[in-house]
Amino acid sequence: MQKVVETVSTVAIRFAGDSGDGMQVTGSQFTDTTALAGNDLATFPDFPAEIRAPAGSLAGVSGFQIKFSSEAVFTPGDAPDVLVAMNPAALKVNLKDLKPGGMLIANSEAFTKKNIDYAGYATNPLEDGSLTGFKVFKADITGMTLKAVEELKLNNRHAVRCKNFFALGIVYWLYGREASHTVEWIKSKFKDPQLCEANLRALKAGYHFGETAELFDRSYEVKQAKIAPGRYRNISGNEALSLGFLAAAELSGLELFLGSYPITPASDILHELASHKQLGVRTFQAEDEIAAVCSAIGAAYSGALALTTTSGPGLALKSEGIGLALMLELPLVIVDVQRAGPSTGMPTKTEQADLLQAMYGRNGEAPVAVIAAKSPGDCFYTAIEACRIAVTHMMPVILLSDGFIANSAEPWRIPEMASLPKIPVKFWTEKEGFQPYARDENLARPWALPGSPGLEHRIGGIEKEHLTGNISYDAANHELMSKLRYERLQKIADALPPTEIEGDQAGDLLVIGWGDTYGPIQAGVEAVRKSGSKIGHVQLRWLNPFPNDLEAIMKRYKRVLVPEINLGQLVKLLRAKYLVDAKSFPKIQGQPFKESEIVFAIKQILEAN
Amino acid sequence: MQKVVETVSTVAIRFAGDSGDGMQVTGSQFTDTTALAGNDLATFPDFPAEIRAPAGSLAGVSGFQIKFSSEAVFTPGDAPDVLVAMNPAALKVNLKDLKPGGMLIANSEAFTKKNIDYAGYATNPLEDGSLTGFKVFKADITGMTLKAVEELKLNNRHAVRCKNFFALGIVYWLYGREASHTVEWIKSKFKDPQLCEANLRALKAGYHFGETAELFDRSYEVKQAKIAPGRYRNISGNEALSLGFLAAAELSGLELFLGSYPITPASDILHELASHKQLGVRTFQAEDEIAAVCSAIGAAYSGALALTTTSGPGLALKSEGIGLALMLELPLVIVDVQRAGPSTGMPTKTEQADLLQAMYGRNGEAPVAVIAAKSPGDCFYTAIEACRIAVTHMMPVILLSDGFIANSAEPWRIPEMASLPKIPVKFWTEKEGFQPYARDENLARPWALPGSPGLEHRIGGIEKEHLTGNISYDAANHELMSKLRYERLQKIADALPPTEIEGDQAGDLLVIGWGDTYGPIQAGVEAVRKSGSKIGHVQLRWLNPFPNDLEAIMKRYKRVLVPEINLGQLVKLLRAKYLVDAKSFPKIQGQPFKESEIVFAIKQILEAN
Amino acid sequence: MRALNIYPQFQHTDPSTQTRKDFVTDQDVRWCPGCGDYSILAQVQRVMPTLGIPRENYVFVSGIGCSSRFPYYMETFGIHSIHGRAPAVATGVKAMRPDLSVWVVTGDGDALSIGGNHFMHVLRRNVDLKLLMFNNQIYGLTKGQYSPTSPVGKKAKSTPMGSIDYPIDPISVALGANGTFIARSFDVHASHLQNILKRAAEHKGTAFVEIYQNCNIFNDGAFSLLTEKETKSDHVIEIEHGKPLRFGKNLEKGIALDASLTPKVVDVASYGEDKLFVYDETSEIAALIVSRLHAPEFPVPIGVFRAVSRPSYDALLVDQIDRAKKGKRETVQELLDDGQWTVK
Amino acid sequence: MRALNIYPQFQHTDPSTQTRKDFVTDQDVRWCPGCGDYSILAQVQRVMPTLGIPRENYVFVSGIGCSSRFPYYMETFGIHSIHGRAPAVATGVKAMRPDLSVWVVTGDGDALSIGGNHFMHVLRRNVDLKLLMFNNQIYGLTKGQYSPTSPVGKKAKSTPMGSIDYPIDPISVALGANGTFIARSFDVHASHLQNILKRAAEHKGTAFVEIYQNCNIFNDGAFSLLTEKETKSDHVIEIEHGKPLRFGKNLEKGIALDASLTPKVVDVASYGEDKLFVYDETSEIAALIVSRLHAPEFPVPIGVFRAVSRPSYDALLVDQIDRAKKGKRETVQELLDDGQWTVK
Ligand SMILES: Cc1ncc(C[n+]2csc(CCOP(=O)(O)OP(=O)(O)O)c2C)c(N)n1
Ligand SMILES: Cc1ncc(C[n+]2csc(CCOP(=O)(O)OP(=O)(O)O)c2C)c(N)n1
Ligand code: SF4
Ligand code: SF4
Ligand SMILES: [Mg+2]
Ligand SMILES: [Mg+2]
Repeated sequence: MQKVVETVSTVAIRFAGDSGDGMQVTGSQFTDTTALAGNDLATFPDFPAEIRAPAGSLAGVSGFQIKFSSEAVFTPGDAPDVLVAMNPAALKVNLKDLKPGGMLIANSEAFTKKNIDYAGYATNPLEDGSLTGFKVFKADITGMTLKAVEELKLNNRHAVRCKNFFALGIVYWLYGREASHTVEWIKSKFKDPQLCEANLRALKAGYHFGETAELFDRSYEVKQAKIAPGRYRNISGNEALSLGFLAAAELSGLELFLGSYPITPASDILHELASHKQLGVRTFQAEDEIAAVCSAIGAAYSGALALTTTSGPGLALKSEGIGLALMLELPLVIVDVQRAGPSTGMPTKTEQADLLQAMYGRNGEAPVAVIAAKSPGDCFYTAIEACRIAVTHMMPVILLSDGFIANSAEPWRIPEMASLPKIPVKFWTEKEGFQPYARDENLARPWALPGSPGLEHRIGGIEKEHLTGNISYDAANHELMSKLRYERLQKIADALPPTEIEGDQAGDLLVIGWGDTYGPIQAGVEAVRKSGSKIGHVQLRWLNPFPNDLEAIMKRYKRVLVPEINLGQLVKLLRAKYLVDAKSFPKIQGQPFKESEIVFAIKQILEAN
Repeated sequence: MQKVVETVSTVAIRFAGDSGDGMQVTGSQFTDTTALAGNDLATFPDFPAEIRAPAGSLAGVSGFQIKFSSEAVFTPGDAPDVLVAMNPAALKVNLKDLKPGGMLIANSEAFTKKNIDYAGYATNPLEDGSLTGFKVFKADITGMTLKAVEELKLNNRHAVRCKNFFALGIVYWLYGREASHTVEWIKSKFKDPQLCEANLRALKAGYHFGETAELFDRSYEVKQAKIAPGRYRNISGNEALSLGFLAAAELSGLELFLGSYPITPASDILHELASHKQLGVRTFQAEDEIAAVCSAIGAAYSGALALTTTSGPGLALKSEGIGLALMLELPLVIVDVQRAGPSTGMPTKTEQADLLQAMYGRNGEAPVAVIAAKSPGDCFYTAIEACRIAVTHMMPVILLSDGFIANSAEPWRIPEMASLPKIPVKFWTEKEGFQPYARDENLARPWALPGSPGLEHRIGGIEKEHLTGNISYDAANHELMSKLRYERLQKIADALPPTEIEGDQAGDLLVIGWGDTYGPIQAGVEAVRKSGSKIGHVQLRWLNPFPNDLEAIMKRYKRVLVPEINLGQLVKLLRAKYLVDAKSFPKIQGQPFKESEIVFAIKQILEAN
Repeated sequence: MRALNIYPQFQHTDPSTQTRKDFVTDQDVRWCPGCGDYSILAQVQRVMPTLGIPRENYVFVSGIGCSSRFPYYMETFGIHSIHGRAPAVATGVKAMRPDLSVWVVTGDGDALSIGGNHFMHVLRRNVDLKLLMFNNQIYGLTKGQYSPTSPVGKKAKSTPMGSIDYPIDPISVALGANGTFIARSFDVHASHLQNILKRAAEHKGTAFVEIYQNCNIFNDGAFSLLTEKETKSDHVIEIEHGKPLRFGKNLEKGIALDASLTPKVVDVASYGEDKLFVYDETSEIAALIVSRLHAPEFPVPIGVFRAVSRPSYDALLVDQIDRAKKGKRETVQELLDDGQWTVK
Repeated sequence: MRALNIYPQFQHTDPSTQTRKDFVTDQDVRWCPGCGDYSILAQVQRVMPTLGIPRENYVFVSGIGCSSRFPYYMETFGIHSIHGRAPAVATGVKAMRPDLSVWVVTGDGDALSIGGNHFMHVLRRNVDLKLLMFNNQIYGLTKGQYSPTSPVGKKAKSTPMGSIDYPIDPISVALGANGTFIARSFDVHASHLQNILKRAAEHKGTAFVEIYQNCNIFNDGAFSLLTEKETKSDHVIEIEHGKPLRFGKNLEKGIALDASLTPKVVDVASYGEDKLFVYDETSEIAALIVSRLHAPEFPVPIGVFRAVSRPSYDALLVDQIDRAKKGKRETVQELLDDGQWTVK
């Protein structure tokens, strides 16, 4: 049978299975291959909370969604067009999201009585007619995988484990993808030649099955997107942060120090940086978050490009330490990869509800710089920017990322190190004129390293006298220093480039976002602009200080909308500072926004007179 | 010589000396006696940061100011009418505050070359004509004290130490005070009969000196104030908090538990409560603030009226624990006796800059109730209110006091325990219908104590399912629970009495304050109202939630002014929530407002356009 | 004085009617299949009904980690608190309610990394609670970083070149903090673990039990030398009060001290049983010496290292309150009235 | 690879020219008159110039407390950090800059109450820094609450009926954490303290020195038995490597172990000098035994309890970096390029 090839512009696929089923690998292999094929894309991995939940349980379902297109892609997609469900639990958890009429590829063998019960189905959904709204393709993926690797005489556990590549093979065929990247990957990944061969056979068998079986009458083609020429790679937010810090170290000439305590979803930055000791990176897995931030303070004092990485509960523990860093006026970057809170919350789910903690979570008037990354690739530049500000302004900078950005990957244009601006750092070396709390044009005090003869001095968390840094309880001095600590932030704002507005530069509505809402807002704004409304979109990188031009920009629009994955935090800051009637559009479900939600919110505010 | 007695309505006196000179005792004795004499009064003790700074140093100067009057007194006074300076350093530090033409009583013997140098004077200020603007009374207080106690043959150190009572004696005479209260106090305080006698003699000698020496040509009379009849006592903020918690325990029938770690200026609450084990109070000096709050959480779970007390840096450390308490929905009162920050800051100085930390210093959307005391005596009622809300709403409540309220004392009408409303507490006991996260009309969950058969259940910091409290990662449930945690606060607001407005009920200006700004704002508002402006004053007890009627109240005035001992925190909350152009009047000097500063701010805002 | 007594009184469950099943919750156990935590849970659920304590009087408090999910699986009262702080939470429970049987469940990271300070302080205060530390020498929940008990050289996610942190020995730390009951057992050694749990339960004061636990996902086989049939008898020694230290398949080997008090492994037959080191669980020195025996040079001791009696914190607290109540009898009103004067 | 070297190079001060005065700052010393801290400061300022280290290469890091004001009085680099965290700050300093001589100054509350965890971890990691703990058995700066080293029954501001917390013995805790250098001295015993400070300075790794210090305001006389002329020789014993344990005015008394390894005080003449316990600072068991000698039953040991060598954390860290640099030589650009494809 000669099958039809249909051309489509955009497809969203979700791979879903047991956490042991290798869905994350499947997803990222499909991502890499799709990127190589020249599509634009965005991804969303969704892990279970458990390390290994019981096989077949709802709690153990692991998902990976990718949207790819010949057009620009802003989000991983609201409702997937295709759902690959490796077992009943995966179907149960994910079916509600599948687009009406969408394609469901189900691993029929996994729909055993036991698994069906376990997933909470009364009857087999593949048989009971409940899936009539979808294009259902039942394939005995497990069985066919076992057959494909039969000759290799693997034990059953190992053989069954190859089934994700069988599924990937099917999807590769469906979308006309080249398998070669994955073939290379399998070869490099599986040291055991038997396992390697088995996975290769499963992949091939899956592809072949798609091609030959009567199940599918057509395959699809997604044409190359118009992508700026250059060198690309896939990058996740945590990778990009790690690389950004390595780059900042190189650009500044400083040695990198990371003091950290593991916590989901920030740990990967520690893992990544720990593996680059060849670049002189010193990573210190501290006994807790307090020691982590304090060790970084000690390192900063000693001349390091000092970092500490954590998530919300860890940021709470670092509060006192960050206050100290602020008083010591030392450069320090604190990364908070936010997760759903409060308290332990939902560690594997995303949220952006630590903004106010970052702003105010310290005793006293304790302003620090706050900056947020808006996408995985943007993490790289945000990391460099945070480091630049920290060392040129001698100040702690809190960098906010989140679980979604951290774990999802996007194709990213690789920058050339040689073309990135250097980060100028100058240590104070002169005995003459040295005062520990004298200030330069940025109101930054001198960075004078231990080991510098004649520059011996003491700093501490007690209020200090202007210029000398000696302990001072003087009333006027305290007011002066308190205000200086705010003015120091203003110096950052004064040096920022004009704020970038996407969409319309004036008009009906300005949508202001920060962090991971970038993609959905962009998509939503573009969608509604098509119907004629004049809408601008500002994704704020700087949250403290705000850019100087923000007030004027807001005034150019009739309304301001602030979608956030929290119950309204940035919106509070904007309203308080500018007395602008910015409206909050909150969502707090441990999930990023969908394009449709943003569209809804925009329409709602535009319609409300 | 028959001396004149002049009647005056209001006097402010500052006693200043070395920290070893006993100025705090002198001040509080004068306070007690003045209260007994029926004046209204307010006090301000100002300690040095050091435990024992070197004698004669500027850093070691300790001061105590009292304002007393036949009229209502709101503040300890801006510029004292009388300064008692026990040495040159005390003069140096305090002279700048003395009212022009004010009275200076200087212990002339202490003006030795050494002390004068040490205080940084080039020449003896008592001799060099630099004090011409003041009424200077030089008295050899030390010498006369030594003479008065000569017969007792004390060693010199002990003898010299009596000189504060000599000084007190002078001032007693000057203001026609009865010495009998102090006589009784000395008798009960000094167990050693020699020392007791010496201090009594010094007191008497000082009084006698005033009466007979030619130095003073007149004494003063301050008539009784119109004070509501009743039983009174002096009370400091920390005492009042301690007593308030004891009262709340009695009113609720709950056992009191305090988990705390010492920190200035909160430690006294721990000391006070530790000394009342006879009332069943359990105090636990924990290894750190984190253990302190966590032990209180454990105690709350077990049925205690649970407290934890600290100051700003400690509140920072408790951030994560408070987040847990919030998720567990357990009653817990967290007291923050604020001090000047950030970081270690100025531990002995006051500030109210932890409001935003109290509001937002936790990861995730983590709202807790926040309440503030406005005066020493008000601490008692605020403590009871905090406990009432904590147990009836099953929620952590942060109670804000500060160093000024904590340490200053005021005459306070003693309440009758029998007439205070009980705090109703009902533990859940029924197996039937028990669900750990079911909610009552306040949206409070049941308080089910360990030891209750059939009520076994588990709670934790992970997001929990509505009603059952089981772990849940469900998206809609997280949104529901996040919003419920906010609605729970609204329930508090719904039950609040109408907000009290002092001064005009509508008009030109509403001054909104919180915490220790109460007195100065009251004084300032009254002063300006006399000139005809219509000014209202609201001192907010509830900061989270705000009272429901606040918005309507603000609308009744043309302008809103918010004086705070910080760089503008409440003002941010008001502007963000109500979009009202409230103006901040910040002061951040480690000192409370002066009446004149408030007057200045009010006039400024009234005159602006 | 205190007018109200609002605390409910209950008719307690008859402990003798309780069975293992009464301690099982309806929640799915979410550990990885094969995790050592399952066996520990089973032993605890077996021992609890035998202790003569009504189910409702148990409180299980945990921190954060795989091990700290434990309370969800125990049909008792429970708090799953925050990382490292369970001892502090449990101290509050016990200080308020000495009538309860309070158990802390924690991991090597939870107890000794972030929670090390609370661990030390609860032991020195001797709060009457039972502290079970599941030591898998790894951070399980955060997916495999080395922990404070991981050996030097351990390659884990955060130590690709191997750990350079000298490990903490939990028993040594507990002895340094002057803990009154200190013991060690294994996840898979069911009967031994049950015995140790019973002894811990009987102890008045902080009972610390280190339980070696296999994390088959991130640190599989960390204790295989001690658990595998072929090797275990040569690498594990059961210490018992009043008995000489012997081990080996036929107890043919023993531990003796040389002149400089250094322990050495000896052949019992040739060395003489009477010259072996005889264990005394009330002797701090004995505990200190034995605590320093580490594999592979020495067999790893399991059993009760130390059991001595010292008043517990909660008992002393109650005692102070009782004494205070007998002493001065001020009411809140009297305290309020202190220093009063009357304005008419 | 790394193109820039922006770190300044200096001509260092010749250490042989340094005197005590070079280590004195212009700040007024703000301890109470009579405080034991003065003597400690004086000894430190005497020892520093003798160590062959240029002044600018010293960093003093402290927490919060009276003791923690120390750095302000040392004309070296210094950080007065936050309560309890000095070891963590100092670890960061040393990890970055192994060339510096890093000293931590802390109090009994700072190090063992809020900071107990960092204390334990810095010792077990053996970071090369010197940790001086001024133990006055009280919270000085916060005006007199009992501390973790205060004895049971101590009446202080927060314990009007006496403390019920069994105290922590810092030396025992340090041994439990496997510290490599552990010693004790006194504020007023100038020559002894100087010697101990020198030994600490020479040690590679964490050198912990407990210094008994009199707080004459809130805990006056806590150590008077050990410092008063009449009593000290009967209540203090100086331990020295290789020497038998002897004390008393004429060294007439000694310490020996009985059969159960329990130490006892003996009369040297009648018992026999050769049967005394001979101290070995490299023996963990010896340190453990001697660390448990407490007054008044036993004389209180001062001197070096333990001095053994183990690679320091910072040395191991540098070693890993050096090895990594010799191994794979990726640049940042190469890392960025990983997995690249080209769009034309
Ligand atoms: C404040 C805070 N920091 C970090 C974490 C992340 N975290 C959770 S469990 C854990 C360590 C778990 O190790 P362990 O205590 O040994 O327990 P196991 O999972 O091995 O049983 C960490 C670092 C957290 N939840 N909270
Ligand atoms: C986070 C925090 N908690 C509490 C305090 C208050 N505090 C300052 S020093 C101190 C204890 C001091 O005792 P110690 O360490 O023994 O030092 P000493 O003053 O006796 O030398 C305390 C509780 C603080 N500064 N910071
Ligand atoms: S990760 Fe390890 S410790 Fe955690 S549940 Fe799985 S096997 Fe057990
Ligand atoms: S309070 Fe005690 S420790 Fe602190 S300076 Fe005074 S005497 Fe020294
Ligand atoms: Mg573990
Ligand atoms: Mg101390």
